[in-house]
Amino acid sequence: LEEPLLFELGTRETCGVDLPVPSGAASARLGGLERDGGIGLPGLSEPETVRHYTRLSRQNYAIDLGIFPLGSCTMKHNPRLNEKVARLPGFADLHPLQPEATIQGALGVIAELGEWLLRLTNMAGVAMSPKAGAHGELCGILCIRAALEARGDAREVILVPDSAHGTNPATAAFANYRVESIPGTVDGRVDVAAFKARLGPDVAAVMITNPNTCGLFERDMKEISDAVHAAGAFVYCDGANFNAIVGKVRPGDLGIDAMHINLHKTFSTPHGGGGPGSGPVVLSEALAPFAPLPFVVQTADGYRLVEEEGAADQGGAQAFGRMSAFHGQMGMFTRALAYILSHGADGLRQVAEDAVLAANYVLRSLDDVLDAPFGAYGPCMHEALFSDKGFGEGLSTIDVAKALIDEGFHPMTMYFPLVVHGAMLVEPTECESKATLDQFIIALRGIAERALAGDAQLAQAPLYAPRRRLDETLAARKPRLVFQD
Amino acid sequence: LEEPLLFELGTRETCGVDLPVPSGAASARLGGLERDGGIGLPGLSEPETVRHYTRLSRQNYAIDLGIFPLGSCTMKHNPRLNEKVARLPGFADLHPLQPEATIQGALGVIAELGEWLLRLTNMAGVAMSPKAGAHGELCGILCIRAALEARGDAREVILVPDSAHGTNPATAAFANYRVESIPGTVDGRVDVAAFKARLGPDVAAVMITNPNTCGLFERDMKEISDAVHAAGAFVYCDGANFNAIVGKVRPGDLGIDAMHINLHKTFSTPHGGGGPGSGPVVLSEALAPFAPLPFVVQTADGYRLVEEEGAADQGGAQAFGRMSAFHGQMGMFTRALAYILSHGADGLRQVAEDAVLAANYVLRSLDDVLDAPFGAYGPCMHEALFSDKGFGEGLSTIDVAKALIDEGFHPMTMYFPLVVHGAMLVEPTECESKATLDQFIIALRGIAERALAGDAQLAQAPLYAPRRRLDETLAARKPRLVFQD
Amino acid sequence: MRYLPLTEADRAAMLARIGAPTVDALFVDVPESARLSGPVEGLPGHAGELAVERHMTRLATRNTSAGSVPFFLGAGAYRHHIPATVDHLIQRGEFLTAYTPYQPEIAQGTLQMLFEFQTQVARLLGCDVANASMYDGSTACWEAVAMAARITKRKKAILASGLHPHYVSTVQTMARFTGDTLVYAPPALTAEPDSEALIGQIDGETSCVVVQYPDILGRIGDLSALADAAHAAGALLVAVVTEPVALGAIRSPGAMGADIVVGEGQSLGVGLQFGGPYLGLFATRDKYVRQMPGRLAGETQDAAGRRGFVLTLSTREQHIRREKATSNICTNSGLCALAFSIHMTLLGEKGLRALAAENHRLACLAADRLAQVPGVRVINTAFFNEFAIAIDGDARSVVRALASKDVLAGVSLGRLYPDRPELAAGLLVAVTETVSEEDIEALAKGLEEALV
Amino acid sequence: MRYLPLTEADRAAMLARIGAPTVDALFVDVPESARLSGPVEGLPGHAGELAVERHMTRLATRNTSAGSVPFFLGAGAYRHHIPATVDHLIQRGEFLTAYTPYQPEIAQGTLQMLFEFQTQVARLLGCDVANASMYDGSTACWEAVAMAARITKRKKAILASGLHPHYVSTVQTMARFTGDTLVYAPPALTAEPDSEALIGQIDGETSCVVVQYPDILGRIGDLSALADAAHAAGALLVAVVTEPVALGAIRSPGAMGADIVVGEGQSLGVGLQFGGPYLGLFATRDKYVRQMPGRLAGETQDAAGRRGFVLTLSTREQHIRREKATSNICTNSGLCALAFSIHMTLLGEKGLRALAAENHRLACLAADRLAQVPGVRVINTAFFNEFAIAIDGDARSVVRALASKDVLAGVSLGRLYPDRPELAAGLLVAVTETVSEEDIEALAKGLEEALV
Repeated sequence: LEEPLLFELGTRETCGVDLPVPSGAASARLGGLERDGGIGLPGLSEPETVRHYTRLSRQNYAIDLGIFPLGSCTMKHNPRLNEKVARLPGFADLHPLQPEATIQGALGVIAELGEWLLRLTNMAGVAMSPKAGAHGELCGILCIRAALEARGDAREVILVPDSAHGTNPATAAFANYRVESIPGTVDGRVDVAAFKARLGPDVAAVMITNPNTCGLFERDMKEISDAVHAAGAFVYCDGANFNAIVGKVRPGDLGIDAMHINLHKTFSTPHGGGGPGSGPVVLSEALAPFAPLPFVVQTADGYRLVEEEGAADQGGAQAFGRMSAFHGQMGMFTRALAYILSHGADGLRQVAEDAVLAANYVLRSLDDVLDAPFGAYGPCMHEALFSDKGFGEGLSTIDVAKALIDEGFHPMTMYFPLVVHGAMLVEPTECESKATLDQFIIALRGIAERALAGDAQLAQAPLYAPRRRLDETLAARKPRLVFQD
Repeated sequence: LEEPLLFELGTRETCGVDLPVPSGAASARLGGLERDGGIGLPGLSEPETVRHYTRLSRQNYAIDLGIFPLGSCTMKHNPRLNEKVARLPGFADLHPLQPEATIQGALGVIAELGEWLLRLTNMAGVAMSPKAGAHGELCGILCIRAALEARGDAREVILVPDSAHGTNPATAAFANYRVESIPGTVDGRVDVAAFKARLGPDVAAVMITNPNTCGLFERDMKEISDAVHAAGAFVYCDGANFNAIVGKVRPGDLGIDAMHINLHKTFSTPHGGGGPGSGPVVLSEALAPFAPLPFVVQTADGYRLVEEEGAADQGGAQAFGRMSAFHGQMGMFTRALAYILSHGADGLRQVAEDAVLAANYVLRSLDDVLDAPFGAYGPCMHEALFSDKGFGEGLSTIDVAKALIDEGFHPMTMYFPLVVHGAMLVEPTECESKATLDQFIIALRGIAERALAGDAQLAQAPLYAPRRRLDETLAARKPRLVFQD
Repeated sequence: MRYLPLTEADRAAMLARIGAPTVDALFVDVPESARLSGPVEGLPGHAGELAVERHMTRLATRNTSAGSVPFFLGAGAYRHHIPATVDHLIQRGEFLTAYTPYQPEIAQGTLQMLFEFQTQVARLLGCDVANASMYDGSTACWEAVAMAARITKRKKAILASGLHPHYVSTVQTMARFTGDTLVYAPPALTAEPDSEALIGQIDGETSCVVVQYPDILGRIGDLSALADAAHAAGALLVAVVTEPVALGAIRSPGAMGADIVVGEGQSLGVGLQFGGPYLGLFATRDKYVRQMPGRLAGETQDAAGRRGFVLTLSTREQHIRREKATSNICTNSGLCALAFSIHMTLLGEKGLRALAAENHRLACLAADRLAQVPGVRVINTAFFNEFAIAIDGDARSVVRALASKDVLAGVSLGRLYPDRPELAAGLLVAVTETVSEEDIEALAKGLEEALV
Repeated sequence: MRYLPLTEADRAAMLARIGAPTVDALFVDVPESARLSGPVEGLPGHAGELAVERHMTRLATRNTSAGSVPFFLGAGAYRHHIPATVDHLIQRGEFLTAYTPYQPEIAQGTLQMLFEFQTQVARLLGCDVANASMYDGSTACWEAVAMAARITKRKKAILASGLHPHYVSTVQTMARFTGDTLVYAPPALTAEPDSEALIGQIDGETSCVVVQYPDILGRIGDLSALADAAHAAGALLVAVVTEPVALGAIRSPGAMGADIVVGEGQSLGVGLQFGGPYLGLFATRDKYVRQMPGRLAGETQDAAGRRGFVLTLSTREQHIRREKATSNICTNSGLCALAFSIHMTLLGEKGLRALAAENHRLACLAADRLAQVPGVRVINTAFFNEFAIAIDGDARSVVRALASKDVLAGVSLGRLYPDRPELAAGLLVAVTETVSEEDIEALAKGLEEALV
């Protein structure tokens, strides 16, 4: 059954809540700005509401239904324990501006999670307030800018490898830096020589993703870091792929100055159809003093929340300002902390090992039928990269992806990283059983063989999904972004 | 995707919980009965468990997905507020044998719900402990037996109309009564004359469902009750259909002596795929003293739970015993009370009115294409009864039912009541919007027309469900009730 | 009214189609005198969520929840940690708001789950088959006695003294009306169950012997001799398990020869719930399956040859057999069965064994600690996670005194056997994995103070 | 490790297929010196659910939850009653555990919901279009200023004194690095907003005027004149709504001429959450849609001609445009948007208006009651559900004093403007439908005692 739009179902007279009927006689003090006319917001009774959204939900694929092997997105199991603790009234029903004496446990969560992030990364400071990965990137870059300004050093350029996430250059540009792209090497890594050659007094930072977006560990990270530091610049690491190394490698040991951590990737907070995320940033000694407001400090009297700029006594003297109105994604902190405590140091290490094991298993189970651009250069980390090389006439990565839908699986990431033509990036994560991996491998193998054989039927996929292929061009050419009665 | 059985997925080594590893060295005090050998219980990791049951769930139809018009089952909206309050630790995490001082609120819930049931039925007493409708029937019949025994009056027969639920005669038989069936009249009611004629000193009680299983109100209820009482017997009313009259008619005003109330029907506690239910029984003055243990009384010091037989000071002197180990379905009480408080006396009355309105709307929208055996005799109550009269060769009620599945709806009740050949009993409840009713009517009308026209394709339905028709004969002939490795 | 979708305009349009002037006209069959002209008097009107939630929360806070204090109650209801996943999954609308799977084509989720549940229960209890659940352990016990009577065509049941007194009372209720004879005496405060006495009572009239394992005092005895004796006399052995977690540590009743094993499944997945809804487990031998009460899910095939599940053997049930049914039961405890099955799936054999071992470890710890309290004597030599102690004084008062100090010390035998003064010193102490060592210390200290 | 399905046997089989001797061999690209040989030291090992839940619960109980006391905090985060249905539905795995809908064929649930959300937000704010949400109100505000700069190609933004100081601070952070100039001064404790002063500041360099409605002191002013003045100078009017429930009672910013309306959507569906995750609302005119940041769901057709929804206009976004994107934003607040949309659907227009009326009624009641407290002066003549009072004394200390008596009295201006002693007497009092008349009395009494 097709589910109509809310605006086709509801009426302005229907209401799914019981509220006192407004008495028109009340002498309102609204400054004469009473709203008149209709707002155009239909209501549904409670049973209709439950049904509308339950039915809608069933048109979604989700990690609860099957493997979600989106490379670089790290779709892992979302434990319900975390949902439960996040809903404890003592966390969920707290106002961000309550007096400190009434929020000691909440500040404790922030402090405890921050401590774990520092230990796991071997860094000196952490900014907890960024609200997502890209926000964390911005936070890191702003710390770098603040640190450079503090020493009176105006630099204008940020170097980014061509395999980077789009957020990296976008962030650098938003922070008013000029972005220069550095090409990679044949084995899928950054070109150390090219980087070194470009370093100079105008370079503020380099932004590197490690493990990188080709699913490979940047072997020469330390060498690059040393060179960057020697040139007076800073190293920003995109931590999107931290899941591959958590508990195995500490970024601080590689000379990183700033790295955001997507709590919704490595630490299992749910993706929720696109957010909310959470992107705390760990910082080196050099950058830590510039971390944004607010932050939590521990004193003899308990936790304090430092909110004021220039609060020198609390270490906030050099804070570069505020990233957002309040203290960050508390709801994600409680979930991430519960996840971290559940795994412990040993379990987190096992997470990384199993994630890497699963990716290599996929890589080596399919590299005979699918081109693996960097497969010859050794193991991958948490994701296996393939390409559409050798596919029959007119077939490309998208056709494989859509055919996977018909097999009951969510497709892998398509056409990313950009450095590989027709890229297919498979990230199984540590949460899939061998049986599931084997099913997925068999399905993908079958589709790959059809693609190589030029089976034109693939271009029709998906046939068994709630929708056939959707016309994205039409959507963009004549945007219909809201419902018109 | 087909979902394998748990026993095909799991292994004995896998575990979805983290528990201390048992130290074999512990000096067990198990009386030498340590379990050895395998139990045969496979485990799944937590992500696999979530997926197994999430996928399984999606093979079910449910009230959250659409109309569930099972006549006499009263499938109504299950508010999530009720689920929330039932899970408050102050209710859900209480042991039934805690000291009274620590459970005053819980006893208060039982007392408050009981008070509502008494007021809504105008009865004198209520037994809260029965665990489902049929259990409540048994409780009522046992009260009747106890009352008769108390006056030294051994009677052996219970009269039951032929349209009754199977639980009625089964209950009477379980309580060691002889069951005599009384045929109905042409307009779908009990035959008052036949009843009166059969009354005599051997008749302990009559069991009548009102509104009855044909969806009709027993007009002559009061007359029957008076005659039964005059003959020294009692009137048991099956309250399965109380939803049709709640807030409109009080059974106590009709001379009823005992009636169970299915909290999972009238008061919206979820059916959960077949239970748990809850079946409190309201009782007349004559039967109230015989209500089973335990029960709650209010004293100056708060609520007391009377658990002891012969506790004369607390009114338990004549209690007939215990129906089950503890105090009843507390989890259902909290839900039902939240539902009742949400509706209030005015809302409950509206419930009955809307339920009856919806059923008559269905009846009058379809009685031109479907035979309505009692349609000519006036309005129905909460459910509309049709039959398969006039269907083409080889087609019957089941084919209409299965065809509804292909239209995206749950079928109505089939072949019940038994007094109507090929019965189809549609109970829409008060929870469906007019738009949903109209969709359902259009679908059923279309199928009815095909059935009348003898469309043999109907016998193939369902085609678009998770399964085609299942072979029930095979299942019963060679029962496979557990998985064999 | 947030749960009612019809608008006034809808109602008018519907009445027009029906051809009725008012909704009240649809109630024409109700005699005028019995038709209320307005809402039932003296009752409040409808209320918003906020108000209802406040009211219910106020009532909830007047209770002492088990998790908020040191807690040692058992006696047929045990507090175990339930993984959050269980509650999440049972709340999915497709499980929660489905009905009995009468239309199997669109109820495979419930049916497959019940088939899996039946298998888990049968294996746990050591039987061939299990049903899709009963109301609770006590009513399952009642049904087992009735079933034994049907099979043996005899009317005398012997109830072991170690059977939960509320179960005894429930069976007595049934017997009072069906005419079965029950042989029963309350237990004595001894370390050993009374198997030998029971064996002596078995005769040619006996339909069954009903024995609890572990029993009400937490005692564990080998059932094999009892089973042999019963079988020799043509009677059945009915075993009752009120703590299924125990079967992760000790032998199953089925393996020791029980013919029917019933149980209370609340320990896994369901929680304390102030006594209900609970989960009746019911398992037996293959040969008795057609005498078994309750719903059954069975495997079969669909028209396309695919495996599928249906409710089966309903020829035993009331909706077909009416007064000749095996039981009047019409409801199972479906959602509780789902919770049990999910919890059991998460545990698996490995987890169940570890859970049982942890319960036993803590119970041993507690028994040893309490044995050091002056005035306390531990009765049991063998136990799983619950044992009885005898104290110098009235245990019922001591429980109340400790409750006022926020320690829920256990279940006094005075509460369970109010008319048996010789048991007044007895206290049942249950110790599960949710009990911490600090809790044990708090109980010991509390008893020390109370027994001075 | 309950979240990890691989068994040791699985791992061995997988290594064999890979042809690696050990898992560690897969980390060969990590320099030996950086590879840890075991778990990170000094950190605890894995823990069961029970232990984790106990730890988290212990932390939670060290907080005073808003619902447990009389509660009057607002200042950009409002406590409203959220129907239980909302939380149930957002926890469905299909919503909770889905990713960004990059594969629209199997993500129509999320996409249709976002399309509905966009429509609801646009209509509520009085705009043509809205996006699929931003991080929160403050970052949406930052993005609005940046967007105005892109549209007008000017670099000076005028921030009204009534803009939430944390929003100001967030915009200042952005400006510090992008080089935008900001004109801003904190508010005075007066009844009227400073629209006229703002109009005087607009010039040919001005990209936008940013005004909050209702403002930080709860004041409500007509935005029409401001819009006209901005437009006359070629500048945009950006309106900020931190309490969307207000728009059930007062006119929308869009209707008064605002070009971009941003807001904090937390009031509906999301809850207090100690400040996050929240929900940034972002709406504008059709003509600016290609300059709008953030994700957008749009209607289209599938290959079979059926209506469907996709993410669209992604040519604005970073994954296509990289350094030329309209924003670096890559995440929306999808689940919060869902919660908002469900709550709004339950309310509908009728419920939203009733909710707003109830808020205003209680706020008027509170203002009148507090006005009777000696030493209290109510600042506002017009307000919705929040108003400012000035007290004889330091409001920050009074708030702390009342908190110690379990009354959470509001947000002191001393907390929001620590370096502005002239505002130290100010206290913001928010009154929603969750406040009872007893709560208002408790606040009044508390202030009476504190101000003696």
